[in-house]
Amino acid sequence: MRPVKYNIHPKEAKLADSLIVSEMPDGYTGEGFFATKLSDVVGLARKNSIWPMPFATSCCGIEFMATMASHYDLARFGSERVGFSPRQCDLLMVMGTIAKKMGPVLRQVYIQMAEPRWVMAVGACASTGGIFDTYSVLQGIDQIIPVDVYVPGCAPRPEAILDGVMRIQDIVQNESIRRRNTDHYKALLNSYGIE
Amino acid sequence: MTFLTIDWLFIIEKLVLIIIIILASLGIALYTTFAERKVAAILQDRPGPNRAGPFGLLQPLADGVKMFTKEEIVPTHASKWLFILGPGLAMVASLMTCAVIPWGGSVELFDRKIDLQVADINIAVLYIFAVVSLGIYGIMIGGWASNNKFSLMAVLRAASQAISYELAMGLSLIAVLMITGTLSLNEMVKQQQEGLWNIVYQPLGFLLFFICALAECNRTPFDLPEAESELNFGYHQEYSSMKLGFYLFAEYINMIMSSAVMATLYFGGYDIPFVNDANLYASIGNWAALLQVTSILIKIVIFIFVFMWIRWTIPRFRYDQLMDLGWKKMVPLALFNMLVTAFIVLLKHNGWKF
Amino acid sequence: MQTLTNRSKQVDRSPMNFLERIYLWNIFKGMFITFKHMFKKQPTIHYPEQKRTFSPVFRGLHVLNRDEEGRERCTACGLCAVACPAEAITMEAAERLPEEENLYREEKYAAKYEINMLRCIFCGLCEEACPKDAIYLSETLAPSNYSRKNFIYSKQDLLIPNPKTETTDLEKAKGK
Amino acid sequence: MSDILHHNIKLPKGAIEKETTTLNLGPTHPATHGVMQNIIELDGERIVSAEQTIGYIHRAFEKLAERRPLFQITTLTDRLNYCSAPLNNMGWHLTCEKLLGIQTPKRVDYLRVIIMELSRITDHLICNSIVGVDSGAFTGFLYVMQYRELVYEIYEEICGARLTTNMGRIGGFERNFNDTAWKKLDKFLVEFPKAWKEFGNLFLRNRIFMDRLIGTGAISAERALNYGFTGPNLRAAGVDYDVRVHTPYSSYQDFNFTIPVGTTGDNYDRFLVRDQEVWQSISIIQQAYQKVQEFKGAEAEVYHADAPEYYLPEKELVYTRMESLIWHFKIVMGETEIPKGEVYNSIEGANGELGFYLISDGGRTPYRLHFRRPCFIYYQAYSELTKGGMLSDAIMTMSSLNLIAGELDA
Amino acid sequence: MMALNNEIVKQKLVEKFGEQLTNWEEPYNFLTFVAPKDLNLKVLQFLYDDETLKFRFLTDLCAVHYPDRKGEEVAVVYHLHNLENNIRVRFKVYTDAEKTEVYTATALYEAANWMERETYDFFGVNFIGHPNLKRILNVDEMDYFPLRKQYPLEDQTRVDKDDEMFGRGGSIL
Repeated sequence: MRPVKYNIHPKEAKLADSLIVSEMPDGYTGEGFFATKLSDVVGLARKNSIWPMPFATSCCGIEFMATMASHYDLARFGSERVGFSPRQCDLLMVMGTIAKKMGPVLRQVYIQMAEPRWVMAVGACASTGGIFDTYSVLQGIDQIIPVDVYVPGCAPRPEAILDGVMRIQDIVQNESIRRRNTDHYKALLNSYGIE
Repeated sequence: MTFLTIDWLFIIEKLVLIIIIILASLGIALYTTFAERKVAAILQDRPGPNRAGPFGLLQPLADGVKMFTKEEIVPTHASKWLFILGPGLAMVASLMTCAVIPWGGSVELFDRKIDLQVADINIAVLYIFAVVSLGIYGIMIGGWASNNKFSLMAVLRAASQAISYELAMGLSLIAVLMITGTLSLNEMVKQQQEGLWNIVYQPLGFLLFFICALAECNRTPFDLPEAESELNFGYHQEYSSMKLGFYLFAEYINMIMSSAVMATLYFGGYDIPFVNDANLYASIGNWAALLQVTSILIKIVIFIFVFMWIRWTIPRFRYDQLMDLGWKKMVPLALFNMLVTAFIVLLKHNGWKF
Repeated sequence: MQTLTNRSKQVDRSPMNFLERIYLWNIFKGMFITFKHMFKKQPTIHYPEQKRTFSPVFRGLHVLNRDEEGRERCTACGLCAVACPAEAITMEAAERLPEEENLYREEKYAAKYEINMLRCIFCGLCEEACPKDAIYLSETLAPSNYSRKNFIYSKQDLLIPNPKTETTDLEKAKGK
Repeated sequence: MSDILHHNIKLPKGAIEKETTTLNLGPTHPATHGVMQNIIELDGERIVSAEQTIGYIHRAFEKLAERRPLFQITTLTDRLNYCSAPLNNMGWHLTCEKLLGIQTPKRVDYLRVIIMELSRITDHLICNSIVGVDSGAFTGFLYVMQYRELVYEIYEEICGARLTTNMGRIGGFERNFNDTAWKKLDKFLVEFPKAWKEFGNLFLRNRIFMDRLIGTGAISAERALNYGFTGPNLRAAGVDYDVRVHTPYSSYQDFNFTIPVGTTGDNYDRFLVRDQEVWQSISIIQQAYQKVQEFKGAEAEVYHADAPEYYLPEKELVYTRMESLIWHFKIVMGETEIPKGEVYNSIEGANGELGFYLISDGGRTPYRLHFRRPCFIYYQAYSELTKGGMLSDAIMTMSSLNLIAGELDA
Repeated sequence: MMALNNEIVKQKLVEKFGEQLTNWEEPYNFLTFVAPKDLNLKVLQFLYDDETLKFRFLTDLCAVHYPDRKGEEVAVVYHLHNLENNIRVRFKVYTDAEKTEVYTATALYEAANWMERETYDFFGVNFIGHPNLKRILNVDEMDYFPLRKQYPLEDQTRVDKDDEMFGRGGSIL
């Protein structure tokens, strides 16, 4: 018998840790009142219209199907228009093991996406390699592309994937519309060798 | 020509009408996208978008704003101007259709009798056919300019599909034209207001027309140009941002317009069923026009629902089967329908009673 | 090809009859089915407002157990780390000092106990391997996070509330 | 004509003479659900030739298995064919039991049969509904997915996870099925047949769907055997080879079921065979359920074999008794006696004969473990299956073969 | 028709090949033997063609690396199946790790194509006559054969694991 039912110290995600929000310098005051308001409205709109591009390679892709299906229904978040064309999507959901052979493909897909774009690493394999600590598996996709949200689990339950989507929504909502033009963002991409 | 001969009020009136109709079409198209998602969801036992605003009603606005603020990508090897022209053409062509559709009778404002139709031209049906064919150019140009093999294949499919099904569509329509004896949509509606709806005379013709309309709008089971499991969104695969939005919009406006055309041709247009419209005008005046507009809108909504219902139920054809159906089944059936109708019309002209 | 067993049964591949050949009949049938579903009850779970109750053996976030007196049960034997297929558990053992008897149950204890939740595959083998009633999985879902470093759960994040001093928290953890 | 073009326009060399288009399907193409690349030569819409590249999620299972003790390999098998993870788990356990010489009690066998058939259902259900999705009808997929969710809830009651279950242990199950699990199974057995019938109504006799599948991707029985087809794909070609009948394991001989076979081996046959196999599985589950309920008294509580060297002792005993504690340590550390030898064991996986070739040198881990992965073997036939067909047929063939990337790439 | 069993299969094979086939075993009732590597195709052909044996289904083909057996480090293992009589046979050929040359079975079994490519990919077994012998699962640039025992399993780039803990230079194990 288990002593307790819940772990009451799950680590809450703090926006300050995110790649997108964290390297914004303090006192970035270039935006006036109007721009801030616009930013808010755009953020709100984007938040509710995140079209995912499922880069589903293995097990987690099956759980993504479950997330899409009637029981959990990703559509509630406005995200059911799944696209397989990187141009049209906002969120790259990397689900499943990314082997070293697949790495360049994934990178290419990321580069082809239109800004603003976000990346979610779903599951242990995509995030760190999981149990596949082997010669052929990439130990985390953050080695080749910047990742915004990591979802633990192998495979994560649909609830966990939805949780990840909501974390993405948090980022999207709080991101300034000008951010993608800043030097900080360019520096971030450059650190991954992406122009 | 002097300025004095121009009826300025007429121009203002038409401009206002055009703006209203275009805005309304856009608005309806916006919410058709939402309706599609909701209908799909409800048919599939799930709630659908419900977190953006009350019941998710702000969902299309969110999509719109997002698309406007997304990066515009023109692929490196694409033909730049054609790439931009494609979605624009598709959008314009689909909006042009609404010029000839009679949305209602007429209203009397400021002592003027204003027809709720932008242009009551006497070749409205031909005009629609011409404009619809133009819409295909939007798809073709866009897909070709993308310099992507999937897009190219999609475009080839779209073009051949449009040609084959337009033929059957035209043939099935000729039967209606023979009955009504006019090419003006307004005139057709008037005839249907007085007599029975054309669907009663032309059930087979309507079925053929409906199937062709599905094909013209690239809706399942004829959505080969954008079959996502084969061609991965097909012709608009390389498009991002609002150019993509234009394509998606054009598709939904096409749907609305073909529903409106179907309603006008076969279901009495703005005719309110079981009510004598002339009497209605006499009793409540301008409000009757409003009721008529509501009537055609309801018909459109029903058609759109059926479009969606079909889309989320049945699988799509294969390319050769699609052609097979078009040329070997639809065209002969339409011809048959035309001949039978012609025969009956001929007999009627010669004094036979039915 | 001769049949290998006597249990084979041909599948029904009868040719289409007339109604099936003209497309419409089965399309209407299909449309009727989908139409019926419009009035069916939706099985959707509106996460996050609504949550499913998990089974009592659900494999979520780990917890480290304490005994009735609030002492940590883990003795840093390392069996969980050995059993872990993902090699996500790291620990450092230390000898218990005499004055720490109220903190640790055994003479040896885990000075450092970390689980990398991003490596972890929630297979439950650590729970099974523990001979000291010390590590369990719980029904809490591992939450997602923005940064990889936030997935290292240290001992403090894993330990259950002390039944002596943190009784309210313990009740909460027990789900009452 | 080509000469004129050559003078004016710069085209890649040989582009005109070739007269075919090279189309690159994958690795991220939606129809490859998972990851493989098909380089297809198209003449118009007809496929002239196809070549495949795989290995995009090669994860080195076999190397990994050489470093993991037997019980940890269960977690690897989960990720082989993730649509039917418990089936793989049990296949692995049966292999280990064969090596270690463990006899499982009847009740364990029947419980295993229930779980294995449930996972066969989930696999066939996904495959068939994905055929529907790829043909453009998305809705049927969502209807049956609701019932997969019910199966997952049953798994969750038994092992605590949904997809990658790590269910069962060498010698049996980690715990007995609880009442909730049985209740959920009852519910599933009542509701699922209706839904599956409805799914059949939606697709089976729909002419558009039939036209898409009939005659496409066909393979003869001889070719299928030569290509090493097994499972539903082989049976669709007309060969009634089923490991459950040929080499019964886990007491499959006690059950009464038929083997659905097709005639032409085309996509429609594959679809029908899977459809019928689901009905057979339902019947097997019902029989097994009945048999499980016939156990009375102490027998009704049995959920693992009596093999103290390999099956972990009760937790209570570990805390209190020294002997159990020692066994516990030995098993977890992998220091129990594992016989030397080599064993090949196969089960009827959802996609065909799933074989485990295990060579043990008596050490803690297998010396070599090779998985016979049905997907990997039959996917080679893909170019032959698609040649001469249309692009859309190739998509349907791909999904009706049921390609599971995890199994394909190991 | 007489039921086929391991005895008959063995007898037939011995009749045909005599002393060349060695190490007859039956672990878990699975007939196993070793053939010289030059003979593998002949044995396969015989098993395939013989009217009573009819082993026409190639269940599996893989390799095993035994670094300790000098001169015959890599064993290629064939699993064959006679579906009609439901009997299986396994045979191995041993080859040198430096000069791994084994005849391909692709002419007999289409199924062998990818299995041999996989074996080549993992163990570097050079199948003579194979139509398309190149790496299948790993990247083409890979310059070693990863499943040979001397190569490490782990990816060396990961940073989130403490090697000390998991038997890689540490104290446990």
